[in-house]
Amino acid sequence: MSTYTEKIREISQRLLKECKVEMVIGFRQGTLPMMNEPCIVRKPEEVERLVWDSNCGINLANYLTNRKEKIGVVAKGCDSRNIVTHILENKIKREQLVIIGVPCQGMIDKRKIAAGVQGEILSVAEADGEVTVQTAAGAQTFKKAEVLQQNCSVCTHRNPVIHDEMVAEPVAEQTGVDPYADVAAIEAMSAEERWKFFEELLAPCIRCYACRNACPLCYCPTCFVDESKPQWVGKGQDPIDVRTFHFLRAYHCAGRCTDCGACERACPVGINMRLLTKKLNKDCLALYGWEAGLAEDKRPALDTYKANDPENFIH
Amino acid sequence: MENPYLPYPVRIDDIVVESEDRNLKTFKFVFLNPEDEQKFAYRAGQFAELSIAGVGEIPIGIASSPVEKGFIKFTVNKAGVVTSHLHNMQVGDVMGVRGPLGNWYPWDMLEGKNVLIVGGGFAFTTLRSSIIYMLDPANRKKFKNINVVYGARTPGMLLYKDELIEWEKRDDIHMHITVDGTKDPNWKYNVGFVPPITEQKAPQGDADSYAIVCGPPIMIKFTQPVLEKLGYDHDHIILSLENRMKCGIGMCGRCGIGRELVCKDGPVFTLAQINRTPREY
Amino acid sequence: MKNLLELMGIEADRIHFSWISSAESTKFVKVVNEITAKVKALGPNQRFVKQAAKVA
Amino acid sequence: MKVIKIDKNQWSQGLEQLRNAFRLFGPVGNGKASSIQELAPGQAPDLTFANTRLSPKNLVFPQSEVMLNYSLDPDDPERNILKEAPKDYAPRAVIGMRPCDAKALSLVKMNFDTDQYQDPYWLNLYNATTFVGLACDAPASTCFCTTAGCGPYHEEGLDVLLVSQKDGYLAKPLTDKGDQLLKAAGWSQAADADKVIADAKAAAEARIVSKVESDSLRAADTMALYGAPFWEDISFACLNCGTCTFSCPTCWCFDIQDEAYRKKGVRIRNWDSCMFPIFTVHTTGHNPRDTKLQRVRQRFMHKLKYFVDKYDQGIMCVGCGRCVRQCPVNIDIRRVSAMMNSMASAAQCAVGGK
Repeated sequence: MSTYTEKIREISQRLLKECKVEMVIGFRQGTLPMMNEPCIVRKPEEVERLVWDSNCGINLANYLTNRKEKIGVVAKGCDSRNIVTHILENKIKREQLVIIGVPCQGMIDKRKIAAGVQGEILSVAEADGEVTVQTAAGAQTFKKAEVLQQNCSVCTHRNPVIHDEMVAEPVAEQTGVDPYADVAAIEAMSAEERWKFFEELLAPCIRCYACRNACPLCYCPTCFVDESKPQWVGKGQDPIDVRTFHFLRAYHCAGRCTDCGACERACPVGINMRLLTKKLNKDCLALYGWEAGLAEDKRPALDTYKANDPENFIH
Repeated sequence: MENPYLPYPVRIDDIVVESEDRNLKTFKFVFLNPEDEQKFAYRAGQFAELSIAGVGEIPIGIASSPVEKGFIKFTVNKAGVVTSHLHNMQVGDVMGVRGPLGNWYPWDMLEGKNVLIVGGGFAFTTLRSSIIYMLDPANRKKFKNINVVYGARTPGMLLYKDELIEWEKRDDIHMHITVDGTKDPNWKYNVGFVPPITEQKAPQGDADSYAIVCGPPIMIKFTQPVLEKLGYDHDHIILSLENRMKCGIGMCGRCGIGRELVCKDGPVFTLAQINRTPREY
Repeated sequence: MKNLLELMGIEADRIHFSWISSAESTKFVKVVNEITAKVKALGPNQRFVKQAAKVA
Repeated sequence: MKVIKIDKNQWSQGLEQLRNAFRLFGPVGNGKASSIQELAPGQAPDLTFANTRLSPKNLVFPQSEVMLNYSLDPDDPERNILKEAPKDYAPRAVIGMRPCDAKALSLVKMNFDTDQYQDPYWLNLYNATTFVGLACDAPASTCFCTTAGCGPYHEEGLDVLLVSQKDGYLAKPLTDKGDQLLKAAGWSQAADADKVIADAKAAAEARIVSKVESDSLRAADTMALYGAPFWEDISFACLNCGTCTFSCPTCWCFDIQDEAYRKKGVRIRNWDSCMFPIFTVHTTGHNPRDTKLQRVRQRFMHKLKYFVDKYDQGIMCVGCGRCVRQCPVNIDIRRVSAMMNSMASAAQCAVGGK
């Protein structure tokens, strides 16, 4: 992975020196294991800050919304799909961007690692498809494939869909994965069980809105949960209000979500709210053959009408 | 332990439409429990939370004056959820008032001084309270010259018109009423924004003079250099700030500007104090 | 939206969509009767209903 | 008050005895995400945790809490009159919270218990609770309590300090309330353990290696820090979620909301966050802290400067490390404080060198 870092620095330095961009948005080394911090680099001599490894799960498209500058942005597959969505939704212009594409092999799920070791994690290193975790008790090694974020493990768009630069040759896309097995399992439950399932899933929610704010799709100037005229949803911890927030937020992402996993990754209490957005992704694919953010010249499924759109939900 | 979040129940006793656009109404409240009036002892410059069950609360400056007994008055601009609801309420309806809250204009410090009042728009409410207080026969001799510059967009937007006319007639207060513009040929007062009228009409500042300024941010911004030019020191310029508030008692945290809380340490600050504080209002 | 509500545990027979022209009075009566029968069979809805905030 | 020794075999028996006088709360191990919850009869607190994922501030400051209630029934003569909601302030005891979280409550108390106003909801719950702390012998690498005016054996805000031993606990009563709790549990075996505790404390403090640098902040110029050039760099990654503020034991901001349900209604308060844009927005739409930079700056300036100046009790942080561990984008208060502090100390050196 360190070759990725070198290449990102090299490209960024060139872009900044040649004044092709005013800034590069990428990641810098975090202060904790498995955490990198999105950052901005404005000067060629500052590119040494930039890093790349399997802890860059935050979606950088989120940091492009409504910016006016010329920007170089580091983008893995899902980031690039959200950049496409941003362009389609007029949140950024294509000509403002120099997209530094990163073929991605998946991001590490820090919760999986934490669950797999005893005690506090002191450091994490990765090499050759293996992740070595150091704790007070000693070192423990995992196969990277086994500790990927769930969305990465079923991802079929690892390579950037648009890019101006590439830091490496494209990687092989995964085949034969079933991205929607988890959703199908819930669909197979009874209504009663499903209600209960989500009740338990959402019970730890503290309404910090990290999921919403980590999501590149959630850029409304005033989110519906924050509206007071009218007030759509109660602001307290009542379980119905919490559920209403998650349900409507997911719905607002219908046909737009790339399952980048930023929401789940950002959640401080480990809620897999992706089960809601993924249901919509699954339906979009099944009903309209649509996956978000794959092409700049295609309008989103929920943005277009076709005579053959499925209408069997109409009584 | 007293519960500072529990409002006193009040009945709406009178509603007066103040402005031609009908967006400003003055509500007169009477306490349901007469003993609550004693507990609500206030000074000119303070505010209170108007509290409507099922809707919410809104901090509003007290427009009545401590020397007026038996009721309290608030002039409310229709803007958000609570104020819009309040504008639809009727005489006789019951709601709550919580307060008095915040500090007041520094009346002890102002004794024996000249007082210049500069007000704009519907921020004139606590200034009305102040003028009534100073003009009270028991208080008037405590202050030297009183000058008032008060402006609104049009004559129809001026608050408390009957009282303005009465004050105009008096010789112990100098009124300088102005409007941004008017088509009324009979308008006999000033025309122009508050800052230039202040520059023309207000007396010079000195060690014995204080200016109290209350109005929209843009008015405050342009009045400040005028007052400096007239010779008012920054610690002789007294401002009343507004910020979004909820608790009104310095606990919920949102109205903070630096270490000061507008609701509890303010809303009244001197310009000298504000200069040392981030301008987050 | 219907699909997502169903996923969250709202019974399928509670949510119905229809397309009825103002001229189709017979269809309107038929659809309304069918829907009310289905919803009545499910009984009063207890989900996504907030009687009072469940908080401290 | 003498240190009491609690043998292992007296532990659960004493806890059950406490239930006659107290509702018991304690850490409940839920994998690694332990939280402080009410303990069911027979359930013992899980005292093997590092620290709970969320701070126990919700014990005295629930995230959502009914303050007032009222009738909206047109036929009710008392309609529209707001009344105090009934509350249960029966004695409660928390068994095994960390000293940092107790110190945090004593900092927060300065906000809710003032000369002019007392917040009855916070104070009634606080006063109804006996706080039994568990000294911290295995701190996390993100713990920096010792430089945040706190420590693994810090006693401030606690009624009893428990020190874990091989064969049970040493319990150091710190207040009358704590003394009474130990008596109520039937724990009375006095022990001469001052040196044992002092040694354990020194060893635990030595294990805290992480630091927050804040020594120059008290004397620093507020407006210079406010106008510092580093805020864009610090705030860039911020998502403006409320994770840091909601997980922080010393954050207390709240919102007040009315909820009406047909013929009745409640006024409730909910935790709020200075990270949220609507926290400060005026009805006119004007927002004094409209940008992410302003909001992030507010959070750190409040914790590390405004609070320091206002109360002269150090920083509004106890070094629990929750915001460091839980921030989704790794904004680290230690790094921010170091930047603010070094700017402040450089400014002081420049003045001193003249």
